Amino acid sequence: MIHPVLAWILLMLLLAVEVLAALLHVGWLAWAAAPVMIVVVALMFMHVAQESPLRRIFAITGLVWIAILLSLGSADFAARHNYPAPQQVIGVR
Amino acid sequence: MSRTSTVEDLPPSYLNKENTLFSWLCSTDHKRIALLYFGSITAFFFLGSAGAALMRLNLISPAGALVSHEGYNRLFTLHGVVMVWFFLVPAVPVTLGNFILPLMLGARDLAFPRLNLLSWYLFITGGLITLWALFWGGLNTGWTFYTPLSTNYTNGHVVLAVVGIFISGFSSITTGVNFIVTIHRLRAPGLTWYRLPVFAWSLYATSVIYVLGTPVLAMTLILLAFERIFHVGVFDSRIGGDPLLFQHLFWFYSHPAVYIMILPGFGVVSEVITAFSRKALFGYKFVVWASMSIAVISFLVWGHHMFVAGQSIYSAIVFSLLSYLVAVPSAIKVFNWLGTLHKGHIQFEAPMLYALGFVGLFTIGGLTGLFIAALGTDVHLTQTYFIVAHFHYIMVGGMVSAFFAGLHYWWPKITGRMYSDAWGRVAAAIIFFGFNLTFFPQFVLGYYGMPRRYASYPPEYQVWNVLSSAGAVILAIGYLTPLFYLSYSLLRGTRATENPWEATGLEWKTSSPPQTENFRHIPTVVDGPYNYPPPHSPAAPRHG
Amino acid sequence: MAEPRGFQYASAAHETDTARAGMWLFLASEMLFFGAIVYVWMVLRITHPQGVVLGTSHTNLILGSINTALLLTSSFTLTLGVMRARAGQGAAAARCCLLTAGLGVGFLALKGLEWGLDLHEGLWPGPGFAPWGDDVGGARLFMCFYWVATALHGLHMVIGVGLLAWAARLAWRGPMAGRHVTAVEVVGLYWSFVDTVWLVMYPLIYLVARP
Amino acid sequence: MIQDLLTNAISAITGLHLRPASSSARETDALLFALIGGTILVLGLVFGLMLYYVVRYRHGTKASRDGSDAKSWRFEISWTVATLVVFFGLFVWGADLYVRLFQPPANAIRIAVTGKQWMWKAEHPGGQSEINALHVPINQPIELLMTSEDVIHDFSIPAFRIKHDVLPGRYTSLWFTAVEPGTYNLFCTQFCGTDHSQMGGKVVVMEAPAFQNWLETSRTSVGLVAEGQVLFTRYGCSGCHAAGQPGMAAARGSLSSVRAPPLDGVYGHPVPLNDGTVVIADDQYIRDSILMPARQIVAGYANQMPPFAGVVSEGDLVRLLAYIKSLGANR
Repeated sequence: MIHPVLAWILLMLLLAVEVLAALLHVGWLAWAAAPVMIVVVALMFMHVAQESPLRRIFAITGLVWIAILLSLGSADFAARHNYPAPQQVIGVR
Repeated sequence: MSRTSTVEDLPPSYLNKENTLFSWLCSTDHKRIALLYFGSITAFFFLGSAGAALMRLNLISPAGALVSHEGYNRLFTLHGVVMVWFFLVPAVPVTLGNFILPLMLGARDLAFPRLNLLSWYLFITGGLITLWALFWGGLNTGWTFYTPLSTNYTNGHVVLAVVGIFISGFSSITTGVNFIVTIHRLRAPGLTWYRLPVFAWSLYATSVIYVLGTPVLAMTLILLAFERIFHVGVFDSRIGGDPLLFQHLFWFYSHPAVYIMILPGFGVVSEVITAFSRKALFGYKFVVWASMSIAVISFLVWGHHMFVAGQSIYSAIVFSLLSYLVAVPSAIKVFNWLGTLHKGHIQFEAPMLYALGFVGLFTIGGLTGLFIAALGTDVHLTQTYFIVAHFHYIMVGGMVSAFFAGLHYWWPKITGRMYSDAWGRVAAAIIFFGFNLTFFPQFVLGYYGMPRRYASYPPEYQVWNVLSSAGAVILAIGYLTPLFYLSYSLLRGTRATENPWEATGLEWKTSSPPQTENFRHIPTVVDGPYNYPPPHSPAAPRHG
Repeated sequence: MAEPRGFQYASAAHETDTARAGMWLFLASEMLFFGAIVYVWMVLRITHPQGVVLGTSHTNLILGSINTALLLTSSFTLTLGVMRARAGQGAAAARCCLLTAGLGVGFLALKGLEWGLDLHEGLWPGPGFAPWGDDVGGARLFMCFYWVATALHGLHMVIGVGLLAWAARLAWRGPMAGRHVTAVEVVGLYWSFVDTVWLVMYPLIYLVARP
Repeated sequence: MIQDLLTNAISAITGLHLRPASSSARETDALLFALIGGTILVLGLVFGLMLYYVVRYRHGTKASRDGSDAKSWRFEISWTVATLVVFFGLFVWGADLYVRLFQPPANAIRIAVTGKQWMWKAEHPGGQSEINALHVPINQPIELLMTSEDVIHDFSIPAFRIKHDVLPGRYTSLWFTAVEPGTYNLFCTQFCGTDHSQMGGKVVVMEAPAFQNWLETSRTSVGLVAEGQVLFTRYGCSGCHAAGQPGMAAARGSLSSVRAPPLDGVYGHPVPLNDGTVVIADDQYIRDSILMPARQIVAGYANQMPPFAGVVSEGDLVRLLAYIKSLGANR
């Protein structure tokens, strides 16, 4: 097991990468760094690798269900075109 | 054994261990918590039924015989909110499940007994808050809370009701976590997965939906309350938000919630049919995996509530296809129950009659589901009484029948007393008849286009409405009957033996009612469920 | 072997294991809770791409990034606490818990400051909304998302700080056997989870759509 | 009353009021009847087997139970596959219909429909507008472009077997070709608040010449009446006074729950007052009743209506009068 200090240093580096990516408009890098950070936290701080299979299944199930929600749920909005109708607009200058 | 013996004469059990109010309200014993739940959901059931009765009374006349439009809107909102969130969703798991599951597993309690007690307090707190909102000022949004009606155009206490539902949602989550962990961690020695009774499997499947669906509802309700309080939010079409987003989020929970309501029913009926056919469940593994696949696929079909709501037609097509997929496991179950009856030794005690009624009514409910899963016909039938009839066949004809089947089946175990089987059979028959008379006409009304949630209607719909209302009277009598003979049984019923039905399952291997620790010694399981031996001699009565 | 507290368990190890399993399952539930708000963001990104860009451009990247660093550090200190607890060093574990809680309070304080600046800048989506550009409506929707997401994450942090205080008290007082370790471990799981939630929110709020 | 009930019964049981009246309705019905047929078959099978088994294998009968624990997976696979195949067929059939319901033909006439609590407004391409009614020619594709001014509504015509939600902030559409002349119910089928069940009207399908005639005649006077009806809802009159639905008003009139006199067929007719006199409901009477309702109370009602003097402008009063006048023919 890697010492948590190394994990912390790695996370700080990744955070720097993320911020730089956003400032330099490298969108995909900001996208890519976040999952890596989450994996690092999960492995190093939450000890997912050492957990019993049961608890890993619980965690993975949560992710799978989020995938269902995001994919099936956003498919509608991606595949639909709304024809906006005029209506009263509130509070905009 | 005398019929008039009092609690003090009984052998020690969870019922007579300590009998102060405090000892009940602070008990972490799953059996006592189950009884707390029994009391609360019975109250909610009769409250919701009273709302339904008033609605049916109002609809006798086309102009509305009883209440104003606003009054009617409040009635059906009350009926829907109370029945869905405070009766159907918790009903079987928190009562029968809470009581029976640890017994079935050969466990002394659930994994987290204090969490279990907390879940009851959350439930009852949420319930009371919502009731307050429903009665104090009233609520007229329907149980679905569609935006923007609920956020900007109603003057009911939406936020308060939402808070109540949110809190009781926590109760669902904690119950689900408790059940799943218990089934994983607290099975008796030798009780492998494929030796688990189907009821335990179905509670597992239900809990999956509790745990993974309810949080999405919670977030949806928060977003709804935000928009209602601050008059701006993500569903607000005036700034480009989309009311359909609310519907997506809402049905992501609320469609699987339908399976929360029916899955435990599948489990109960599998237990009862095997016990009274004296035969192993036909296709046990198929029934088990049908339950589990329903738990998963039920999360993939929510869009079928929105076929005419303005979602993309591509999504609608995908959701229609997936909806047909979820119907397959349900069909498998019906066939397997029939297979179980085949070459059994069938007896007709009250639980069996309720279970057979369940199979019939659920089949009708399921088949009419095909009408509205088909896109072309859904366009005509959705939002009409056809929908109302369809889901009542599943929820009331199916689920409530299953609840009664389980209640009668495990009543001797829970209370230690027998009830009048003859009265049980009479009530089952009345309920079956009354139910069909109430809801079958609504299929016809739906086909003729009568919209749901109408306080008044064109006169050509009157005949079928009157028929339906007449059925409701019979149904009400059917539901009140058990209240009487079961109460009588509580006070004066004959003592139940350890296993009055000679059924398999660990819950029958301890005293009736069980002691606080459930078992004197944790049993070891050596064979699969429903291992019924051939009856001793063809005509011998099994008990009495 | 230590006796379990609940009579339904065979051993203390059985009980600890079960508690961890329960926490993981609860976290799966929490994932879906925050998954729903991520879904809202995704829909806004699809339906109002310019509005989301406009909204993101007004968020406070500096404070957000400092907060992310604070939170990552707090997860790290709590991991040290769990190691101490497992090694039987109750007082050290309690100190780690308190340090973590302190970092959490720091996060919340900065978040409060950020909210104050946001309000001052007119980022509340109601009347008086300040940002101006393409698709102001979309920017207001994004800000609805922003306030709900950060408030709910903040609420989880507040609960987490409370749990840390509880775990620290147990660790401080008790002989480090049985449930005290469990408490620190289970709270540690929760805290790191809230941390990962922020790791999702942070890019969604501050980075991905930054012009 | 009894006679009414009987007439209604015959109509209700036979479903005469709901013969398919559009081109797509017949297709929808075909699928529906196929589904009903299949349902009856399966129900017959399930109930039949259940009854047969419980009788034949009831406890104590001598029927053979040999081989009851035979392998089951063959059965399982075969009925799973069979249901899958049938379901897939139904899906394709239903989806085909649905997709065509979303593709209006190019020559469709476009009518704009606006829903608001609790009324429908339709505007024809020639500028004719109507409230809670929709006149359309026969055998001509019609496309409705619909939007809502407040909450979600749903425009539903059961005789055409179609409906679609009407949303605020965007347009949705619905199309049909009516094939049977007649008058059909129009409903709002998405719950929209207090008077949801009153938010309906009639769809009138006319032969082409009659429709042309209707277009000509309704170009003029409809404006004031339509605006009056909007005001009738906006000022809250519709909350208590039934209007515009003669059947409903008649049904309401016989009941004690009515809070205010219905206004259908009032204009130009005698009105009994609770002081025993009878007046003719002319312009002056209607005007006075709006501005100072307490002065003349209709027999059998208590005065609960607030005075509208100073609330309703003169221009609005003219429009309200025009609308109430138009109801005079509804007796």
